[in-house]
Order: sequence, then C-alpha cells, then structure tokens
Amino acid sequence: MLQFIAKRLGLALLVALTVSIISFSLLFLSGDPAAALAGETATDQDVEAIRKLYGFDRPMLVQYWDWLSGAMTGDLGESYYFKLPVAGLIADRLQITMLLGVCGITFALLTAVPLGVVAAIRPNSVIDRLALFLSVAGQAMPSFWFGLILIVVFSIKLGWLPPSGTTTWAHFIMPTIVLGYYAMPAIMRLTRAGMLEVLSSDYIRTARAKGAPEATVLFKHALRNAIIPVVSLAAVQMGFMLGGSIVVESIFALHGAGYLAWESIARNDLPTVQALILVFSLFYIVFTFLSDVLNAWLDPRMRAG
Amino acid sequence: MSDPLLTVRGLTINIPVGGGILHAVRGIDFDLRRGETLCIVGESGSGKSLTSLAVMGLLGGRIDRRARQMEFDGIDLTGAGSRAMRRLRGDRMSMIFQEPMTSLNPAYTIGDQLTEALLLHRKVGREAARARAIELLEKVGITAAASRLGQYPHQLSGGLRQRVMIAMALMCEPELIIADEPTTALDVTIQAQILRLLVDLTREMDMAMILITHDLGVVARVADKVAVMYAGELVETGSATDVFNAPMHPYTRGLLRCIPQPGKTERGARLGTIPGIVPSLVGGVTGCPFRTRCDQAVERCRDDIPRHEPDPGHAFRCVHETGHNPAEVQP
Amino acid sequence: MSDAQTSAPVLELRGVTKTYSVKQGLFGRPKPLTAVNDVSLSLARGEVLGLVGESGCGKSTLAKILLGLEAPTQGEVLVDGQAVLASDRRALARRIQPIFQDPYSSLNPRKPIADIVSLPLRVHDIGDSASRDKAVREILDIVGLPARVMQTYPSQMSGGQRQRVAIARALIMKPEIVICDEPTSALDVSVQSQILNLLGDLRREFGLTYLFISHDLAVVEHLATRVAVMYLGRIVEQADTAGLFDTSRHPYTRALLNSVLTPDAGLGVPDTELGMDYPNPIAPPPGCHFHPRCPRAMTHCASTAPRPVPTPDGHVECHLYDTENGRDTGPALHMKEPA
Amino acid sequence: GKADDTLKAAFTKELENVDSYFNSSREGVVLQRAIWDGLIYRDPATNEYKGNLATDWTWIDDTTLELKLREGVTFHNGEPFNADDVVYTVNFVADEANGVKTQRNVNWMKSAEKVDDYTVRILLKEPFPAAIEFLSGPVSMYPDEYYAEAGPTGMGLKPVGTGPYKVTEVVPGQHFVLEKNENYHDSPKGQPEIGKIDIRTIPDVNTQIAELFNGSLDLIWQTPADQAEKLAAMDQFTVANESTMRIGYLTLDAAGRTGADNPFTKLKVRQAVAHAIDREALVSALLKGKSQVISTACFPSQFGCAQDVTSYEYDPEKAKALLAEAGYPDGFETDYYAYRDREYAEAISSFLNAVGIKTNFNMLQYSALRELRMKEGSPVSFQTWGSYSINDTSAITSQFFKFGSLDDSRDQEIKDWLDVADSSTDPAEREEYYRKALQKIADQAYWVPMFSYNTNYVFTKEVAYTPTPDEVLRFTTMRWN
Amino acid sequence: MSVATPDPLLAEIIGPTPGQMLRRRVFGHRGLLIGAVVLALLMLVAILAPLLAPHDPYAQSLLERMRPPVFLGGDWNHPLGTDHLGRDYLSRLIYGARVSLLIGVVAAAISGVIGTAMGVAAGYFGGRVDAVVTFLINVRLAMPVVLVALAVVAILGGSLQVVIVVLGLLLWDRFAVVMRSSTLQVRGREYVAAARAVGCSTPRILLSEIMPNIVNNLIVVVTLEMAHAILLEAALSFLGLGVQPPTPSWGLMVSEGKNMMLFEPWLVLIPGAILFVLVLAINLMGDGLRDVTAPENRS
Ligand SMILES: Nc1ncnc2c1ncn2[C@@H]1O[C@H](COP(=O)(O)OP(=O)(O)OP(=O)(O)O)[C@@H](O)[C@H]1O
Ligand SMILES: Nc1ncnc2c1ncn2[C@@H]1O[C@H](COP(=O)(O)OP(=O)(O)OP(=O)(O)O)[C@@H](O)[C@H]1O
Ligand SMILES: [Mg+2]
Ligand SMILES: [Mg+2]
Repeated sequence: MLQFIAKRLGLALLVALTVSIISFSLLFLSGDPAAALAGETATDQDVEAIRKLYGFDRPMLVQYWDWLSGAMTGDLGESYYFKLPVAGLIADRLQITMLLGVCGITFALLTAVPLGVVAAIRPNSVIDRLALFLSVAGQAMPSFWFGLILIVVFSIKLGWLPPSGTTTWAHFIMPTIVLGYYAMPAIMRLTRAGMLEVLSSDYIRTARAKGAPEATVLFKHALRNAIIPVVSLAAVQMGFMLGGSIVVESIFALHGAGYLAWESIARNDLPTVQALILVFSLFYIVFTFLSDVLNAWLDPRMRAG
Repeated sequence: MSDPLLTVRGLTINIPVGGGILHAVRGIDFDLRRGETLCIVGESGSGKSLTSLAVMGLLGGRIDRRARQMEFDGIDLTGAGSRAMRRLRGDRMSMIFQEPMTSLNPAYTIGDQLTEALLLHRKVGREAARARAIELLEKVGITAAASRLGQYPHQLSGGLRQRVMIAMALMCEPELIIADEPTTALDVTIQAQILRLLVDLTREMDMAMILITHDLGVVARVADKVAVMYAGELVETGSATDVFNAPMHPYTRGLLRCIPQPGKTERGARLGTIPGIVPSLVGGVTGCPFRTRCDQAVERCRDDIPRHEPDPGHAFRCVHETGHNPAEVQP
Repeated sequence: MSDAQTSAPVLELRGVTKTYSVKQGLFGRPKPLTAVNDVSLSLARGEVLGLVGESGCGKSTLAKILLGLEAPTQGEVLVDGQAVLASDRRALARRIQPIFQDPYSSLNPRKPIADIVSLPLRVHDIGDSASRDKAVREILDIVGLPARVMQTYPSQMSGGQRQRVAIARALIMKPEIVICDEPTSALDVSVQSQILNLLGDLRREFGLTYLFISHDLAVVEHLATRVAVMYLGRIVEQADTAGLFDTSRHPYTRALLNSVLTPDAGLGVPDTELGMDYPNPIAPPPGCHFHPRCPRAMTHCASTAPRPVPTPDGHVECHLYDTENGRDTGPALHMKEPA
Repeated sequence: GKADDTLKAAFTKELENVDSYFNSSREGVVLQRAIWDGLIYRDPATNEYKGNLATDWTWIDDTTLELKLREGVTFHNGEPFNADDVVYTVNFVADEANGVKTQRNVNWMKSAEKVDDYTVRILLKEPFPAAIEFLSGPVSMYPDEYYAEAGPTGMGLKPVGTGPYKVTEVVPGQHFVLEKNENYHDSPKGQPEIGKIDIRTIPDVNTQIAELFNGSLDLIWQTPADQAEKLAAMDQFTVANESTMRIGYLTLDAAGRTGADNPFTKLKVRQAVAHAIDREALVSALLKGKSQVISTACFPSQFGCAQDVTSYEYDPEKAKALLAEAGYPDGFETDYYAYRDREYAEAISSFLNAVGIKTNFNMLQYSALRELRMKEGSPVSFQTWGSYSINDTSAITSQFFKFGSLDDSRDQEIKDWLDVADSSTDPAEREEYYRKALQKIADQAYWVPMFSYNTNYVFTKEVAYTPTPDEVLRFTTMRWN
Repeated sequence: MSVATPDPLLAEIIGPTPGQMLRRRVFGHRGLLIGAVVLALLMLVAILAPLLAPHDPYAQSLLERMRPPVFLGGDWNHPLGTDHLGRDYLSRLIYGARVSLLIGVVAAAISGVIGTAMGVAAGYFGGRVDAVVTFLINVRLAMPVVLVALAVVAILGGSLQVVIVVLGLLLWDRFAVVMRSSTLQVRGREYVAAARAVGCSTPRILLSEIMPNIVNNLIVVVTLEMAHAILLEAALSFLGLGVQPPTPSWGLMVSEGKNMMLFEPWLVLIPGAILFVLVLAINLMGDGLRDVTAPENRS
C-alpha cells in the first residue's frame, strides 16, 4: 500500500509538472505582457520600463525556472493587476470556490446516489424514468442558461433568493444547484449502472441464498461494491467542477477563483492565470490521488495489490 | 423409506423475452429424500440452473414460476412468502454456485461472509459463529482456518474458494444443499477433490443434495438418483445404476455414446453423435423436444408424449415404450 | 519406438522458455513469470500430440509461440528443421493454423462467415474472388456446413456451427499443422463428439498434424498418438498415448489419470492423493515444482530440480526415476497440506 | 438605503488597487475623489479652479509653482497634513522607479520642496500648461509617514487620506466600505451627508439590475442605454444621464503601415469610410442620452477643440462613388479590429459592409490590439479615448498624431503644428495651431471621429444625485430624499 | 466432398443477422428515435438556412432595434423580433444551428481522430505506448478545460476556426479512454489472435478486425463529445471568449440577450432552449446508440 501511494504520488507530481510547463508556455504565447500590464493609458516608455522591471526580456526557460522554483515555495509571483502576491489572492478567492465545490458535490451526491440506487433497484419504474429524465436533461442544460433562469424565477419573480453575492448561506443555494446539477447526471448513471451490475452478480445471489434480508443485500453487499467507482468519479467531477465554476461564478457574481480566472484572462494578468491553471490542476490531481488511495483502501483487492 | 424432503410436481418456468415467452422449464417432477443425492444432468441451457433457483425461490421477479406442488419438508414453497423463504434459505436449505471466483463478495472477509448466515438465522454471538466457521473450514480441508477468516476472497485460489463456499453452505447444517455445477470451473484434479468432499460431507451430515452438472462422469460417480434434462423437460429419471447401465431415452443413450471412455471406446474411432441443435423454446412448444435430433423419431413425436416406468423409480418420456423405434432394426 | 519418432519432425521446439513480466496491482513492481520453462518437443508428420495440464500451466502460451503470436524468451522453434524466427511469419501462417477454445470469441462478430473463412486467402493473395468463393464453399462443405451460411454472421450460429467455421478457416489454406487449443471445452458433449469426429476425419483425409491441447484426459486419450504432460511450464512426462495410459510414471500424471471420471455408476469419486493448492506461478516452489503436492515426495525433491529421464517412448522428469541422482536417498515426505 | 444611512453601490470592474496612483480605472478615480484630496479643485459646473488642500498658488517661473497649504487638516489616521506630506507625495510619485501606473499624470513634475510647514514649491521638468488641471485631478496628497511605511500595497488595503470619506473595509477588487469623515475640512467638495457607502463589484450589468430590483443596491452606473431606458420607464428609479469626455473613432492606416498598397492610404477611400457611417443613427439608436455626433478628433469641450472643420455627412452612394474613383468599384476586404463596445463596433462594420468594404471583424483584448497596432499597425480599427478627463486637446490629438507608435497617419505637418500648440503658453496661439492640425486631420480623414460617450446613473427614489460630465461618482454631493 | 457426417440440421440458422437485430432494436428505442428525428430536423434547418431564414442574419437596421416577437405584439416581418442591432432574431437562430452543428461535428471529428489514434495505439500496443498515452490523458484531464480554452481563445482571438480547433484539441480525452479500453478488450479476443496467426499485418488487424468492433463505442463517444463541444462553445461565447460576433452563435445570443434578460426574457429563453433541445437530441441519440449497440458487444 505504501509503495502504491508512493508511486501514485510520483505520477501525480509528474502530471503536475507537465501541466505547469503547458500552462506556462501556453500563456507566454499571448500578447505582450508588458503592454497588458501598463494598461490602456500607458505610453510607449511606460511599456518599455515595465518590460525591464518584470524581466520579460529574459529567455523563456529562465523565466519558467524562476516561476517554478517560486511556485515550489508557495510564491506564485505577483499579480500584474492587483500588485499583490498571487498566492494570497488565490487563497482568498479559493475559499469561495471550494465552498461552492463542496456544496455542489454534496448536492450532487445527495441527489444522485439515492436516485441511482432506487433506479437500479426498480428499473423502468417511475423513479427510474424520473432519474433518467433528470440526468439526460442535466447533461443537455447549458449551465449559464440554467443559472440565468433560476435568477429570473427565484430572485426576480419570486424574490426568494438573492441573485448574487456570498454573504449568507442563501446566496449559495442557486450556485450550488447549478454547479451540482452539472455533476449529478454522471454520478447518477454510474451509481445506477454499478448497482445494476452488482445486483446481477454472483455474490449477490450468494447473499440472497443465505437468506439475507433485502436491505442487507442492497446496502451491505451491493452498495459497498457499487460505490467504489462512484468515489473516483466524484473526485474527478469535483476537479472538473472547480475548473468549471467559472461560468457559475460569473453568473452569480461570486468572487471566487473561477471568476478571478476569467477576469485575469481578460486583463492578461499572466501570473494569476498561470497560477490558477496550476492550482486547478493540482486540485484535480490531489482529488484523484486521494480517491485512488481511498479506492485502494475501500477495495480489498487493491489494498493487497 | 421416509417421506420425501423435497417434492416437486409440474414445475414450469416461463420467461418473457424479446420475441415472446421462453418456456425454459416445462412441467418437471422429482422427489428427494433425506440423505439422498439427486443429479440433474443436461446440456447448457436445458434449464438446470433455473430449476434449482426455483426451488430456492431465487428467480428474479420477472420470471414466472409455477408448480402443481412444491414442498420442502411439508412447507408449501409455491405459496411461501418472501419472508418464509428467507427463513428457509441459508438455514435449512443452502446453495453452492458454479463460479467460485465471483460468488464471494470481494469487499468482505471470508470470516464475515461465513458467519453471516449463522448470525442471521441463529441466536449466536460473534465468537460462537467464528468458532463454527473455523470448525467448518477445517472440515472442508482448509488448514490454518483461523487465519483464513481475516482474508479476502481474492487472496484465495479457486479450489480454496469453492471449499469456502461449501463451508458457507454448511454453516447452519442445512437439510438440503443445492450445488449448481460446483466443479465446472475447476481443474480436473481439484474437481475430484471437491466432489469427494461434497459426497463425504452429505453422507456424514445426512443431507440431501441436488447436484447440477453437465458431466456424465460426475453424475455416475456421485448420484443416487439421476434426472436427465433436455430443453426444459426431464426426459429420464432413475437411480444412477439404472440410468447408466440401462439408459432408455434415446437422448440419454446418445449422450453416453458421445463421450470417449478410456478403455471402452476404441482409441481414435468415431464417437457417437447427436446431430443438430437444441430447439428454441420461445413460443408454443409441443411434443417431444428431442424429436428433431432423434434417430428414433416418428410422426407421433409431435403429440403428447407418454411417460414409461420400466422399473420402479426409473422413468422416461418417449413415444416408444422401449425407447427404440420398433420399426427400425436394432443392432 | 513409435513410428512418429522415426520420421523427421515437422515441428520442433528446442529449449523454449517464455517469461512474462507481470505487474501485481496497479503499481506493483513487475515480476517475472515463467509461463513456459525450457520445453523441448517435436511433432512428427501425421501425429497428434496431446498436451495436458492444469489451468495456467502454460499450454496456451506454448501454442502461441508455435503460431508465432509470441516470441520465445529463449530457445527456438523449428519448422522442417528451419528456425521460425528467421523465416517469414506469413510463410509460417501457411503451414500452421490455430483452432481456439472459445467459438464465441474466435470469430469476428462484424463479419459474415464468407469473409471470415476467406480471410487467409485474401491475406495471402491467393486466387481471385470467384476462386476464393469456390474455395470457401468447398471447405464449408468439408466441415459439414451448407453454403447458405456464407452470408450469415457468427451471432446467428450455435457454438458447434461456429467451431466448424473456425475449423474451416484454419484449413482453407491446407496447412500441415493445426494447433487445437481446447477446441471442445466450451461445447456441450453432444457437440463435442461431432467436432472430435470431424477433427479425426480431417486428419485422416488431409494427413494433418495436430497439437491438441486439453485438460480432459479422456479426450486426449481418444485422439492423441502421443501425450505430453505439463506442470508449471515444464513438460514433466512425455510418452506414447498407449504407454502413458497403461504405465504412467510421473506422480502428477497418475493423479491426472486418477481424476478422470468415467460414467461408471457406483465407482465413487477417486482420491487423487494430491495436495490441493495450485502453486503461484510467480514464485514456483524450489526444487521439483510439484513436490508440495506430491504424495511420493522425498526430501531432496524440495531442493533439487529433477532432470529429464529418458523412457522407452519419451521422457519423465521425476527423481523417482533418476537412477543416478538421488533415488531413495531419503524418506518420502508426507503429503503436503495446502499452505 | 436611507433607513440604515448606507448607500449601496456597485462597481462593474474589479479595482486592482485602491491606491489611486496604482490603478487606471474609473472606479479608482471615484474612490480617489472620495478618500483623498488634491491641492486644487476644479468646480465641475463652472470649470473654475478653487483651493482645496492648498489655499493659494502662484507661478514663480515657468517651471516653479508655489502653493500655500491649508492648516488644521488631518488625515483619517490622525496624522496632521503639512508640507512634508506634499513633498513626500510629489517626490514619490514623480520618481519613475516607483512605477506609478499612469506616468503621464505625474511625469511633468520634477520634485517638490518645502519652504515652510505650510508652503511648498513644485518644480516642473519643463513648462506644462496643464499643470493646474492635473493638480486638481489625478494628483492627490498622501500622508508621508504612513505611506512611507505601508507603500502602495498597504495603502491599497488600508487607504488613508484627508478626503470626505474614510475607508473602513477593503476586500481587494470586490468590496469597499466607506464612512463619512466627520471632521472633513471646509473643502470646495462640500461636506458628505450619507453616512456609509457600501460598494460591491458586480461585473454583470444584468446582475446589478437584479440586485437593484431586489433592493440590495441603491445606485448603479455605467448602465447600457437600453437597460437604462427600460429602467427609466419604471417609476422606482431615477435615471440620470451625463456626457463624458470619451469619444469613439475609427483610425485608418493612412501611413500604409500594414502595407503600402493598403486601400486606406488613398484619401478617397478614407473619405468613403467617413461617408459610409450613419453616425446620427449610431447615436440615436445605440448610444442615446447625451452623446453627440462629433467631427473633430477631440471632445468638443476640450480647450482647442475646433468644431468648424470639414465634416462628412452620411451618404453611402457618395461613399461607393468615392471607392470606385479610388479604384475599388467592387469594394475590398479588410481586417477590422476593436477592443470594446462590441455592438458599436458591429454596427460600424455593417455600415462598412454596406458600401462594399467587407470587414473581417476581430475583437481583441486591449493589450493584444495595442501590441498589434504598435508592431504592425491595423488597417482599420475602432478605438475610444477618454483623455483622462483632461479638458485640453493635448490630451487626445497630441497623443496620437505626433509619430507615436499608435500614429497611423504620420503627417509631419500635423506633428509640427501640434508641437507648437502643446508647448506654447499663449492660449490664442495654441488654439490656432490646434485648429490647423484638426482641420488637416479632418480633410485627410485620418480618423473618422464618430460620437462621444455618455454615462447612465440609475438610483432609487431615495437618492438625490446630479452627475457631472467628467464621469466621476461624487458621494459628497449625494443626499437622501 | 464432405468429410463430416451429413447433418441437415446444421443448416439451421438460429438468429437474425446483426443488421436485422440492430434495426429491430433501433426502431424499438423511443429515445433514440426522438433524438434522431430532432437532430435530423435541426440539421435540415442548418442546411436549408438560406431558404428558411426570412432575413439576412447579419443585416442590421438600427431603426428596427429590439422589436418584440409576434407573441408580444410584434409583426410577422420579424416573427421573433429583432436584437439590439436590429437583426432578425429568427434568422439568427436559424443560422445559429449551422454554427453549433459545425462546431460539434468538426470539433468531435478533430478530437475523435486524435483520441482514437491515441486510444487504439495504447490499447493495441500496450507497454510503453500505453504508459505514455495514459500519462497524456492524465495531463489532459488535469487541465481545467474551460479555463484553458478561455485562455487560448483569448490569446489567439476568437474566431470560429480558433474555437473549433481549440475544442478539438482539448476534448480528445474521452475518445482516448474509451477507445483504449475497447481496444484492450477486443485485442484479447481470439479472432484477433486468429487473424495474426493467419499472417495479417498490424494495420490490417487494426482496420478490419479491431475497428469494426469498437466503432459503435466510437459513435457513442462522438455524439457525447459533439454535445460537449456545442455546450462548451456556448459557454465560451457566453463568457465573451468564444465565437465572435456577428457570427450567430446561440451561446453568444444568450450572452447578448442576457443584459436585457430582466426586461425581455425571451432573448435569453429562446436561444438557450433551442441549444438545450439540440444537445438533448444528440445525447438522447448517443444514449440510444449505446443501448442499442451494447448487447452486441457482449456476444
Ligand atoms: N433471466 C433470464 N432471462 C432470460 N432468459 C433466461 C434467464 N435465465 C435463464 N434464461 C434462459 O433459460 C434457459 C435455461 O437456463 P439455465 O440457466 O437454467 O440453463 P442451464 O441448464 O443451467 O445451463 P448451463 O449449463 O449453461 O448453466 C437458457 O436458454 C437461458 O438462456
Ligand atoms: N500476456 C501474458 N502476460 C503475463 N502473464 C501471462 C500472459 N499470458 C499468460 N500468462 C501467464 O502465464 C501462465 C500460463 O498461461 P497459459 O494461458 O499458457 O495457461 P494454460 O495452460 O493455457 O491455462 P488454461 O488451461 O487456463 O488455458 C499463467 O500463469 C498466465 O497467467
Ligand atoms: Mg446453469
Ligand atoms: Mg489456455
């Protein structure tokens, strides 16, 4: 198990490194960072001075190395725009994004898993059809559109929920639903498929042959096995959700990391965008790493292997 | 002789499938007494597993099972609710499945799974259940039984798992044990060991056993009574000696000619064959299902087929009283 | 001496070893697994060599090496005295063809039977489409299938019919050697006998040479002229069929023979006298691989690997028959319980 | 709302740093005017200069300005205001190494000297006619001790000034809370009335409106014309509109920087472009409010912005004819760039398409477009310029026609005229030379000036406010109804 | 010449051909049929856009801005009214189908080619190739798609081509994953071994033995990724960094309509709803195809 963790960690680091290279080089292809930094009202001299000041005239490899070694020690550079350390900036904004992500995935799991289980127990029942409908609709629903409709209905027409901001829990309800609904269909389908497969497996027949009550069969024998892949998927979805929170944050004016990313792209705030891509990737990497470890722990076959 | 432990009369199983109704099992009868071993033999798809699952009450909800009579020790199984069936299963009758690799839950230890049935059906503590599990593991020939309890199924080889399955089936000292092809997935050497174990244990514990297999060799060595199944029907039943030494139904005879028998069949010579393929059981099925492949078939085979009982306990269903078409010259 | 050994071998294996490296778990360190261990065999024209052994002992791996689907780690395969690796694989394909175990997986479900059967001809650019069509009809007729199956798909056929198609495909290029890897183990007995008969007939008709892999000794006895018994990658005994079944030497061969259940009512289930645990092929027991299960194991069996000892009609690898090396040098070990 | 004496307002853009020397956005100016004071103040209504932190100022010579400071003023943190603060602030911002974001605002100053505790001299690098304008605009006074310690970052997070409002909370870029400065000095800005200003950044206009409906905002601004119109039609809100100094224009590659054969090097083509666009329609249908059609390359109120130059009426037929004369009877295809106001840019492009100039429309980030224009130029692009709210033609025309990297015409004569106008201290001479330059720009159609922008201010009926034309929210002049 | 015993019963064919079975299942699958019909209709609309659209979707008329749709009192000249530049809304919707479908099809094609090549190579060759591909998949999955796509589009400028290529280059992961596992599965089948034993070359095996057996999975992924690409384009356009105006993209139309959403909700409702319907149809079809082809994989 330790060896598994070590190897898995090595792979995670390698992935992270590759992503860092890609994000760094990708954004360096963008327009003149000095001009971006100088802003709309700057003169040519301003731009030139800034180019020197920030070292944009050095070779790219040197800049990458600087950036990477900084990143290792938690120094992600200084935002061109805010003139503040990116790390602090992101840490601030991440709280909201993380909160949103946690709420979203919780919402998704709380709706998807029970629905999936019931749908698998009663295939073709009303609930199964409802679950299928919800998941098909969820996959097709453009989340920006869904969010806008929620605002119109619940904030404007009914006046129940605040349309933007983060001050109270009520502010998080609509964003959570929009974000969670994005992850729900996949989790629901996997739960349903996993349960269906497990329920038709030989060891479920064995459990029934022992005279185990249906609840024991379902929850002790079946769900335990069906849930293992769901854990991985939830981790993956959580990673995607954080990266995909841009849309939701921009609709509900949540000043989270996703919104910061969007604005930073528009402002050509390179250090922030680079750092955000890296941070979002790291989240994905960490989540999948944890889920793999959790999986290995949940699944005795992997625990021994 | 005592009353039969299990009586089955007119068991019929219908499964709705895409193209209609699959008449998978059609009106089969058999009895089983305590301590007796019944072997159901037949080709793949002939309905053996369905029959056993029907007895256990483990057919899925979609599948329609009916019987004129199906009693276990006086308990009417056709009318029993799911709760009553649950109380029987794992306690008074238990089952061993074909695939030892997949029949154990990968997520729980051997110990958990062994003790489950006992904890469910008997008022015993965990410790007592563990002790019983260890005792049974030793009985099925597993050494270091205590340490095995903490292991997971994937850590055991196929042979060992099948032994665990057997131990699991025996936890509550059932009166009836149903083994559905318990050795098909195993190597020949392991097969012999497992079969020996099963035979010894049933004898020792005075259990009745239904053993399902497609291997005539196994049947001959293990069975007290044999039931030959073809396309959902029992075409011939009788004691092992009767069926193997004096097979009456053309299908039974054909099967026996098909297998090479060291010492009996001439090496390299042509084996007997049964031509053709099994008929589809979807839709209306009448007459003898074997008639399309039978070398004794006559026009009457399309009608109802009578049952003959040349010896007490030895019965077969064929239009010909002897199993041979009298019109054909017999060798 | 059987006449098989008098004629020159069409196919020969010399010291063939195949080692896989297998990973355990997702990230375990790869470990070597010797699936086939220093095997030497030869097939004479027209003979049927039966290869028996437990699951996982390396039978299929050996077959794959013969077919050129796997390269041996060591040793060489000779066809007509020529090393195979040097020669063209396509040339090899014309002479050696396989029949696999699972008729449900050995036919491409997306292709009609005519395409499947004519594939070898098309790959080797033999004939034009008309002549190929004719060849397919002929070979289908030979294996007992009517021409009208040509346009059907495998999913429309029964197991027996499919296996006939597989045989037709193997034979359409008139190979000399057919490797049958458990060709009947997925079939019902009534179909099995049809296929066995067909294989026998074809052999007689076309003078084919078979390597016949099976774990069913009764079938092997019926069909094979010579038998090789495999255990954990090694051929532990090799003999003419008659000899083997009358006087088997290796304790493992005996156990195998003992486990054959013939349909004789009343005989009961025999005692194989074998320990039951199949050893882990990644960490095979030292010395004689079989010793932990052997009812006649001696102390040095656990330390010294036995050498092949020639017998009148083959060889055996067992200390019991090695007159020079360690016979009766120690007391018999007790039969081992599974670990 | 009025009930809790808190005005809730929204910013559209995330403000990078509250420190006014380190941001360059409107929002920054709004906060600057609330938190800090300049030495001088220009009355937005009369354009008259009044003393603020300085009570009096005199030119010692062309490059030396002496100012008398107001006494008894304290910063929000209790630090008293005196000459040291002015000297420190001026010397800090004038030093290029300190990286003040908009160098133009400060780089005309060389340094400052203390004469006594309440008298300072500001030394200029060279004569600079707009000095007083700048001192009453972007140059505000910081507390020397605090600023020395906190620096721009600290100032951005915890701003300290002398202004009518003090800052009680800053969440960078997102949220600012201001409170009335109870002992605000007797400034021409007037005394603040509203107790608390709560500003949130809400990027999306739509969300702002939703919040306005919801009662969680009292005031929004920079609201697009269409929404403002709809909101005006509802009776809960007041919609005020004021012009701004920003103008929109097309710049054409007359110098042939994108290629000597570029059609825009031909005068007739440029004139055709000018005739092709219905600027009246743009103003009346899209910009609305107090926007006006303009024909000169500057904002009309700016000093020197002559209005009587050649103007081109909307006449697509004439445009086509001109194109044909220039050798493009079937029109031509060209790249067309813009960086903001997508819908205006789109509307313009469709006018061009209508006369046969097929445009490949590219919307780029400001920096990307700027880089493109600096490096290789662009055939035609839609640009806007706000002149830093400086009421002088030098803030716009001289920026773009003196061979800078964004000069697409490169006309030596114009440059010479502008040089004279920019450095002269004689207003009449300046006016004359600006007129010459502007006349030639119009004749040559180097630019196609189109319209001035306007800003909408939307607030609830509880709020009373009259916006000013310089596009700055003045909290000090807001009252509860 | 027949070596085998004549056995007339062997001629009996048990089942219908795979084609017949497929047809039967397709016509028995309601979701698939609905999806296919709706998709076909939308495709038709896209193809016939010039005939169907009442106006030029790019033609502006500043005098006719923001006309209401007929159901809100507008006239039939502009059945769905006009947008903020006075362009006919219905015509833009109709042309929007072209943009969405084009993006879906081309992006899925690009990513399909990349992902399939990688997945099949990884599955078939295993070993180091597999390790590299798996690693690349991991890297790709770790990159936040929306963020990276936004950044790249922002850098390169958002034109239809750029958006398509960026999406195509970003969405290959599912293709690679699915194709890898299906290839792995098929590679182990005995008919592949048989083809190799016959002497088939590797390309031939890949093309004629492996591809036909994984192509149904491929089609399912194609539909999923088409839907994915269409939604992503809409999201990018919504965020202002996707397809650029005046191209009529539905995402862009939602984005443009958003500002007036509180006053004229139909500006947002209509393009969003039609986007939803398109993606729903594609997904229904994909799900249906999976249902319909899955049983065949098993046998
Ligand atoms: N749940 C089910 N749905 C549809 N058909 C079924 C189902 N279960 C069994 N069948 C069909 O019923 C027939 C009998 O099945 P059964 O499993 O009893 O055969 P068997 O004799 O046990 O065969 P085997 O030796 O292969 O296990 C087969 O044709 C099978 O395909
Ligand atoms: N590609 C491979 N990679 C790693 N190990 C393999 C591979 N192929 C086979 N093996 C291992 O080699 C050993 C021999 O396998 P092989 O398939 O030859 O056995 P077999 O005798 O044919 O068994 P069976 O009777 O089950 O077909 C087994 O332990 C198997 O796990
Ligand atoms: Mg069965
Ligand atoms: Mg094998």
